[in-house]
Amino acid sequence: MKDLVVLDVSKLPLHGTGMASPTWWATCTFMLIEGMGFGLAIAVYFYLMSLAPQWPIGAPPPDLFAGACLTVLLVASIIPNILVSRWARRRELKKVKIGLLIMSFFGIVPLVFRIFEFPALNVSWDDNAYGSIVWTILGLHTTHILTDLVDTLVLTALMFSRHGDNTRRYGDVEDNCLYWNFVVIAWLPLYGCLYWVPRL
Amino acid sequence: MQEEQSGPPMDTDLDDRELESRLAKTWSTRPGFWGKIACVDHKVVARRYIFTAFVFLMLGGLLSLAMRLQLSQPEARFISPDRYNQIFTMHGTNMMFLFAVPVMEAMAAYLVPLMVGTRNIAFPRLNAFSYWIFLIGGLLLWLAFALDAAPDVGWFAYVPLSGPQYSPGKRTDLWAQMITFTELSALAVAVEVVVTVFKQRAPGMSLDRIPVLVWAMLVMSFLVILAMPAIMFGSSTLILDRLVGTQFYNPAEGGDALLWQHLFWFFGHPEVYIVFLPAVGMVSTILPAFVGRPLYGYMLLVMALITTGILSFGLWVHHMFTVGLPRLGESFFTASSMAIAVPAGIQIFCWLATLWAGKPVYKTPLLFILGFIFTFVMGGMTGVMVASVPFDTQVHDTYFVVAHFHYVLIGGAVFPLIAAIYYWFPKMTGRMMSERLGRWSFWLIFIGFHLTFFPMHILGLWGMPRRVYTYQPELPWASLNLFVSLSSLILASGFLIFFIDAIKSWRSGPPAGANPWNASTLEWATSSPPPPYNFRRIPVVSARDPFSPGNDELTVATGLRTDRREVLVTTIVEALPEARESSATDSVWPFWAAIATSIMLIWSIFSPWAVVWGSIPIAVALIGWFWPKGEAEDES
Amino acid sequence: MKTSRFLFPLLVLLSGCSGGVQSALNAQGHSAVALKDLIIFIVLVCTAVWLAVVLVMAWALMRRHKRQEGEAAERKMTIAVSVAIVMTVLIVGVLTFASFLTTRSLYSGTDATVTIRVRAQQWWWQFIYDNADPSIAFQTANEFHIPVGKDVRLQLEAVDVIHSFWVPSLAGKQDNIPGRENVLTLRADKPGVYRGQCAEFCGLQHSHMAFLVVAEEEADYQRWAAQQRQAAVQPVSAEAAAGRDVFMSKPCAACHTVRGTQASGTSGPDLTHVGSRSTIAAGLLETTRGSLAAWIADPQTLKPGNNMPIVPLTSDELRQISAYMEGLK
Amino acid sequence: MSSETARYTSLILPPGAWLMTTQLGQMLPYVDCLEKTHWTAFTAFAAVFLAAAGGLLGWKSYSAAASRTARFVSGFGIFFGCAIGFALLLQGAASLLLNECER
Repeated sequence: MKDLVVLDVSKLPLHGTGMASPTWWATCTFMLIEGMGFGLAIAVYFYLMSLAPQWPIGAPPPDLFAGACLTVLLVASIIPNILVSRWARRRELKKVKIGLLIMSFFGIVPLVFRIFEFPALNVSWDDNAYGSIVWTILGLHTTHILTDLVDTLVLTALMFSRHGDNTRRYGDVEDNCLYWNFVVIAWLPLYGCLYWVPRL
Repeated sequence: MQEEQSGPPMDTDLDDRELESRLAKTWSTRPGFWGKIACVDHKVVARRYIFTAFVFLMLGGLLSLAMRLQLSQPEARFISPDRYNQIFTMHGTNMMFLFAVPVMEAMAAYLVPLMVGTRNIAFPRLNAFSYWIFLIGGLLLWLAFALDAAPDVGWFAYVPLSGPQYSPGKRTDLWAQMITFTELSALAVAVEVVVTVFKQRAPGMSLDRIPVLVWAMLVMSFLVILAMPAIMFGSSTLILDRLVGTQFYNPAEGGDALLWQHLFWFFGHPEVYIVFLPAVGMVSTILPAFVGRPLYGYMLLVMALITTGILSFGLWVHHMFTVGLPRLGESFFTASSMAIAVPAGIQIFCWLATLWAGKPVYKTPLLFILGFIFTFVMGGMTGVMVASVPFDTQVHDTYFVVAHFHYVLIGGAVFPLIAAIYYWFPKMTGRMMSERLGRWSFWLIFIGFHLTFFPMHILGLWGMPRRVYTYQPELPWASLNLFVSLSSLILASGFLIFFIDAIKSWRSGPPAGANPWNASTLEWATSSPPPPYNFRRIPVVSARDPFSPGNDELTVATGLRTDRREVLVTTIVEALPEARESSATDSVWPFWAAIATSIMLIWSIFSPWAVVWGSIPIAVALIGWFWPKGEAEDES
Repeated sequence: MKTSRFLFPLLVLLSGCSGGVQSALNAQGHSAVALKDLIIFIVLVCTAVWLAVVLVMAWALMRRHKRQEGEAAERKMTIAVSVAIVMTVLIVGVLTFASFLTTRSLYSGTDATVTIRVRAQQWWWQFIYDNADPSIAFQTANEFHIPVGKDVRLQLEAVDVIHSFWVPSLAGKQDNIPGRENVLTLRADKPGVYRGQCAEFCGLQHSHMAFLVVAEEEADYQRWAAQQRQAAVQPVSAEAAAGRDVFMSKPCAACHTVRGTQASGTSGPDLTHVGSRSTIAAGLLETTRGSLAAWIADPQTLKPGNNMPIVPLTSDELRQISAYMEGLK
Repeated sequence: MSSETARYTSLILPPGAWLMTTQLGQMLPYVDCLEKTHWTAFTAFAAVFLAAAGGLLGWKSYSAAASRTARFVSGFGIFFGCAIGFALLLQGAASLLLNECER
C-alpha cells in the first residue's frame, strides 16, 4: 500500500500537559476506579447502618480531635498543592523543588494524626460490623495517603536529580498534584461518615 | 532554527524501505529470554493473553465434561461430592475470570491500537504487567485445584457458606485472592484501552468515525472500571472476615449475608456485558466484510451499545429475586432488565438489515455469526423470562438458568469470538485458518451446543436445581441428563477441531496477505502480521471507512521521529493532532513488579503483615519501572 | 392449542410433559398455577418473536438479490427497522405488565390459618408447628402436612448457611437466609404429595436436601396433627424395646429428640414420629426397617459429609434400633 | 441554556434519573409500607419527567448543533431520553400496580 502524505506533525510538541497528556487521563481513570471504591465503602457504611437497631453498634461515636486535626491539615495542604501545580506549569524548578518538600511534609504529618485516629474510633475491627466498616474506610484512606506520599517522595528525589528539568517531569508533578487534590476531596465525605453521621 | 537542522532523525524524507528498517530498529524487541520477558509490544502481549485464555477455556471445558460424566446417570459415584463442588466452582470461576473477561480484554489490547491507527497501546508496560498478573493468578487457582485445595463454594461464593465458619481452610481465600489478581489485570487493560481510544486515535477519526468494535471495547472498559471495584471490595472484605475476624457478613454482629450478594452482583451483572459488548463489536465488524456492504445503522448501534452499558448497572437485583426484598423494588429491576431488550433488539435489527441488503459469502466467520444470531436471540428471550420476578421464582437456581446463560455466553460471546479468531487469525499470525476444518467445527459446535443446552431448559422447569452433584432415580430427569451428557461430547469435538485447526494453521497455514477479506478497517492497512511499529506512517482518516479495499493508497501523516518510540496524541472529540508523545520502551520491571505483587497477594492469604512487608518490594519494582533511564523516550 | 402443537415443539414439551412430583409445569397450588400460566404466555410470545427473527434472517440469506442501492432502499430499511423497534417496545411492555399482574395476583393477605416455621440447615429441613399453647406445638423433619385449599404461612429461617425453600408444584422459591426471616404463603388446590428441594447451593450435600409436602383434606390433616402432638409410642416388641435402650445409651440421644423419653438433643431431626414419615435423610431413602438400618450403620457412605457420625453398633444393636425407629409411628 | 450545556445535560439527565430511582426503589418501599405514603411512585414518575426533559434538550441541541460531531453527541441525548425513559415508565407502572408491603 502506498502512503499519501496529507499531514505534517513535526511541529507538534514532544509532550502535552493536562488534557493533551495520556498520563493525565490515566490519572483520571484511576481516580474513577478509586472513587468507585470509596463510593462503595460509603454505600456499605449506610447499608449496615440501615440494618442496625442503633448506630454506632456498641460503641460511643469516635473522638473528634485527631480526625479534626488531620482534616484541617489536609484541607490546608490544598493551597501549597495548587501552588506547586502552578509552578510546575511555569517550569520554575527551584520553586517546584521547595513545593514538593512542603508537600512531602503535608503527606507525612497527617499520617501521624492517623495513628491516633484508629484508637479514637472506640471500637475494634472485629467487635462488630460497625467496627469493621470504619476500620476499613480509615485503612483504605490511609493506603491512599501512603501511596501518594511515596509518589511525592520519589518525585521529589527525581526533581533533585539530573532528570528533573524536563517537561515530562513537570507534567508528572501536575498529575501528582491533581491526585493529591483527589486524596483530600475523597477524605471529606469519608470524614463526615466516620465522625458526624454517628452523632446525628 | 539551528537546532532543527541538527535535530533528531525524522521520517519526513525517507523512502519506505529505509523508514521501515529504522522503525524496526527502534520498535523491535531484543532477542533472547529476557527480551521476551521485557517485551511491551501490545500485539505480542495480547497474543500471549489470548493463547493463555484459550488454554484456560480448554481446561474449563474438560471440567464441564467431568461434570457431565457425573450427571449422566442418577446417584452416580464417578466423582465425590467434595471434588464435584470444586469442579463446578472451578468451571464457573475459570470461565468467567480466566477466560471470558481476559480474552475480550486481550482482543481489545490487540485490535484497538491497530484499529485506531496508533503504534502501541497507551501504557505498554502496564499492559505487560497486566499479563503477568493474570498468568500468575490463573496458575495459582489451577495449582490449588491440582492440590485438591480448590475453592468449593461456587463462583459466586455466597456467605456464610464461604465465611470463616462454614468454609475452613484456605480454599475460599485462594478464590478471593484469585479475584484480586484477575481484577487487577482487567482494570489495567481497561485503563489502557480508555486512554488509547481517547488520546491515540488517528488524526481525523472523530467520535462519529470510531469503528464499532472500538466503541464496544471502550464501553466494556468503562464497565470494568465501574463494576470491578465492587468485587474487589467484596473479595477483600471476605478475606478480612476470614483472616482477621471482621464482621461484615456475620448477622450475629451487625453484618449481613445479603450485603455480599449486592456487592457480588453489582459487579456480576455488568460482567455479563463486559463479555457480551465486545462480541457485539466483533459481529458488527465482521458481518460487513462477508456481505459486501457497510454496516447498517452505525449510529443506532453505537447508541445501543452505550445504553446497554448504562442499563447493565441496574440489573443486579434480578439475581436476587428470591431473597425476600420488597417486590416493588425488585420490579424496578424487572423494568430495567426488560428495557435492556430494546437496545439488544436494535443491535439484532441492524445486523439483519445489513444481511438483508448484502450478499452473503458463507465463510466460517459468517457461519459463526449466523449461529450467533440464531442462538443469542434465544438466550435473549430466556433472559426476558428470568427478568420477570414471578417467572424467576420458578426457574432461579435451576437448570433453566444454566441453559439461559450458556445461550447468552456461548451463543452470545463465544460464537462471535470464534468468528473473530477465524477473521483476525490471518492478521495475528500471517496465515489463514482452514475453511474445511472451520465448517466442521462450526456445525459440530452449533449442533452440539443446542443438543447440550436446550434440554436444560426443560430440566429446569421440571424442577432440577443447579449445583447438584447428583439426583435421585425416582425423579424423571435421568434420560434427558444422559442425552445432555452424550451431546456434550459433540460440542467438545467441535472445539477440539477448532483447536487443531488453530494450531495447524499457525504452523503451516497458507500465507494470508495484508487484507484477505477485503475489509476496510485500519488493521488491514498494514501487513499481516503487523510490524512492531504497526504502521509505517500514522494513517489520516477522513471517513467512517478509513480506506477502501480497492484503493491502494492510504492517507498518512509524517513528522514523527524514527530514533525513539513515538505515537501521535490527538484530541478527544475531533481527533486533531495535539502532541508527539513517546511510548515506553521494553522493560523487565513490569515482570518484577508482577512477581512482587503476587508474592504480597499470596502471602496475605496467610498473614495480614504481608501487606506491610510485601509492599516494599512492590515499591522498589515500581520505582525501577518509572525511574527515567535517560533514553530518547525521556526527552520532551 | 391443537394446531399450536404442530407449530411449537417447545410447547409440546411444556404442556405435554408435566415432569413429575417436583415440576413447575405440574402446578397443583394457587401460586404455581398462576406462575405456570405466566410461563406459558411468555414462552409463547418469545417463541413467536424468536421464530420471526430467524425467519427474517433465513429470508435475508435466501432472497434473490436485486442489489437495490440508493436512498429508496435505504429508506425502506429504515422504516422496517423502526417498525421492528416499536414492536419490540410494545412486546416488552406487554410482557412486563403480565409479569407485574402475576406478582399482584400472588399476593395473598394474612388470613393464613396455619403457620409453620421452616428452619433449613445443612442438610435437612425442620418444620415447627408453633402454638401459643406449647403443649400442642410439635415439630417434624423433611416432611410436613398442610390442609388443602387453605393458605399456609411459612416462616423461612436458616440455621447455618443460605438455603432456598422450593416446592415447584405449589409455589415459586424463597430463600432461607441466616439473620433474616422470609415469608412464603402456600396453598395446595388438590390433595397429594409434592416434593421440594433446597435450591440454593449450601455445601457438600446440597443435592440431598429434599422434603415432602403432604396436602390432605382438613379432617385428615387434623388427624395427622393430633397424632404428631402425641409423645412417642411405647415399643410394642421386645426387640424394639431393646432398641430404645440402645438409642438412649448411645450418642444418638445427644442429637435427637424422642418426646416422652429422655432423648432431647436438638442438633438432629426430631424422631418422635420418624416411622410415620415416608422418607429418611431428607428424601434420600424410603422409610423401611432395612433403609433405617443401612442409614444408621453408615450414614457417611450414603450421604458423604453429612453431620451424622458413624456410631459403632453390633449387628444385634443395629437390628434393635432400626425396629425401634420403624415403630415410632 | 447554550446548546453546549443542553447537549451535556441531555447526556446526564436520563441516566442520572434512572440510577436514582433504581437505588431509591430499594429503600422507599419500606417507608411507603410503614407510613402509607407513595414516594416510590412519585420518584418514578418524576424521573420519567426528567428523562423526557433530557431527551427534549438533546433534540433541541441537535437542531442547533454546528458540527457533525456535536450532532452525533446530541443524538445520544435523544436516544437516552427515549430508551431510559421507557425503562422508567415501566418502573412507574410497577409502582402503580404493586403493593409496597409485598415481599
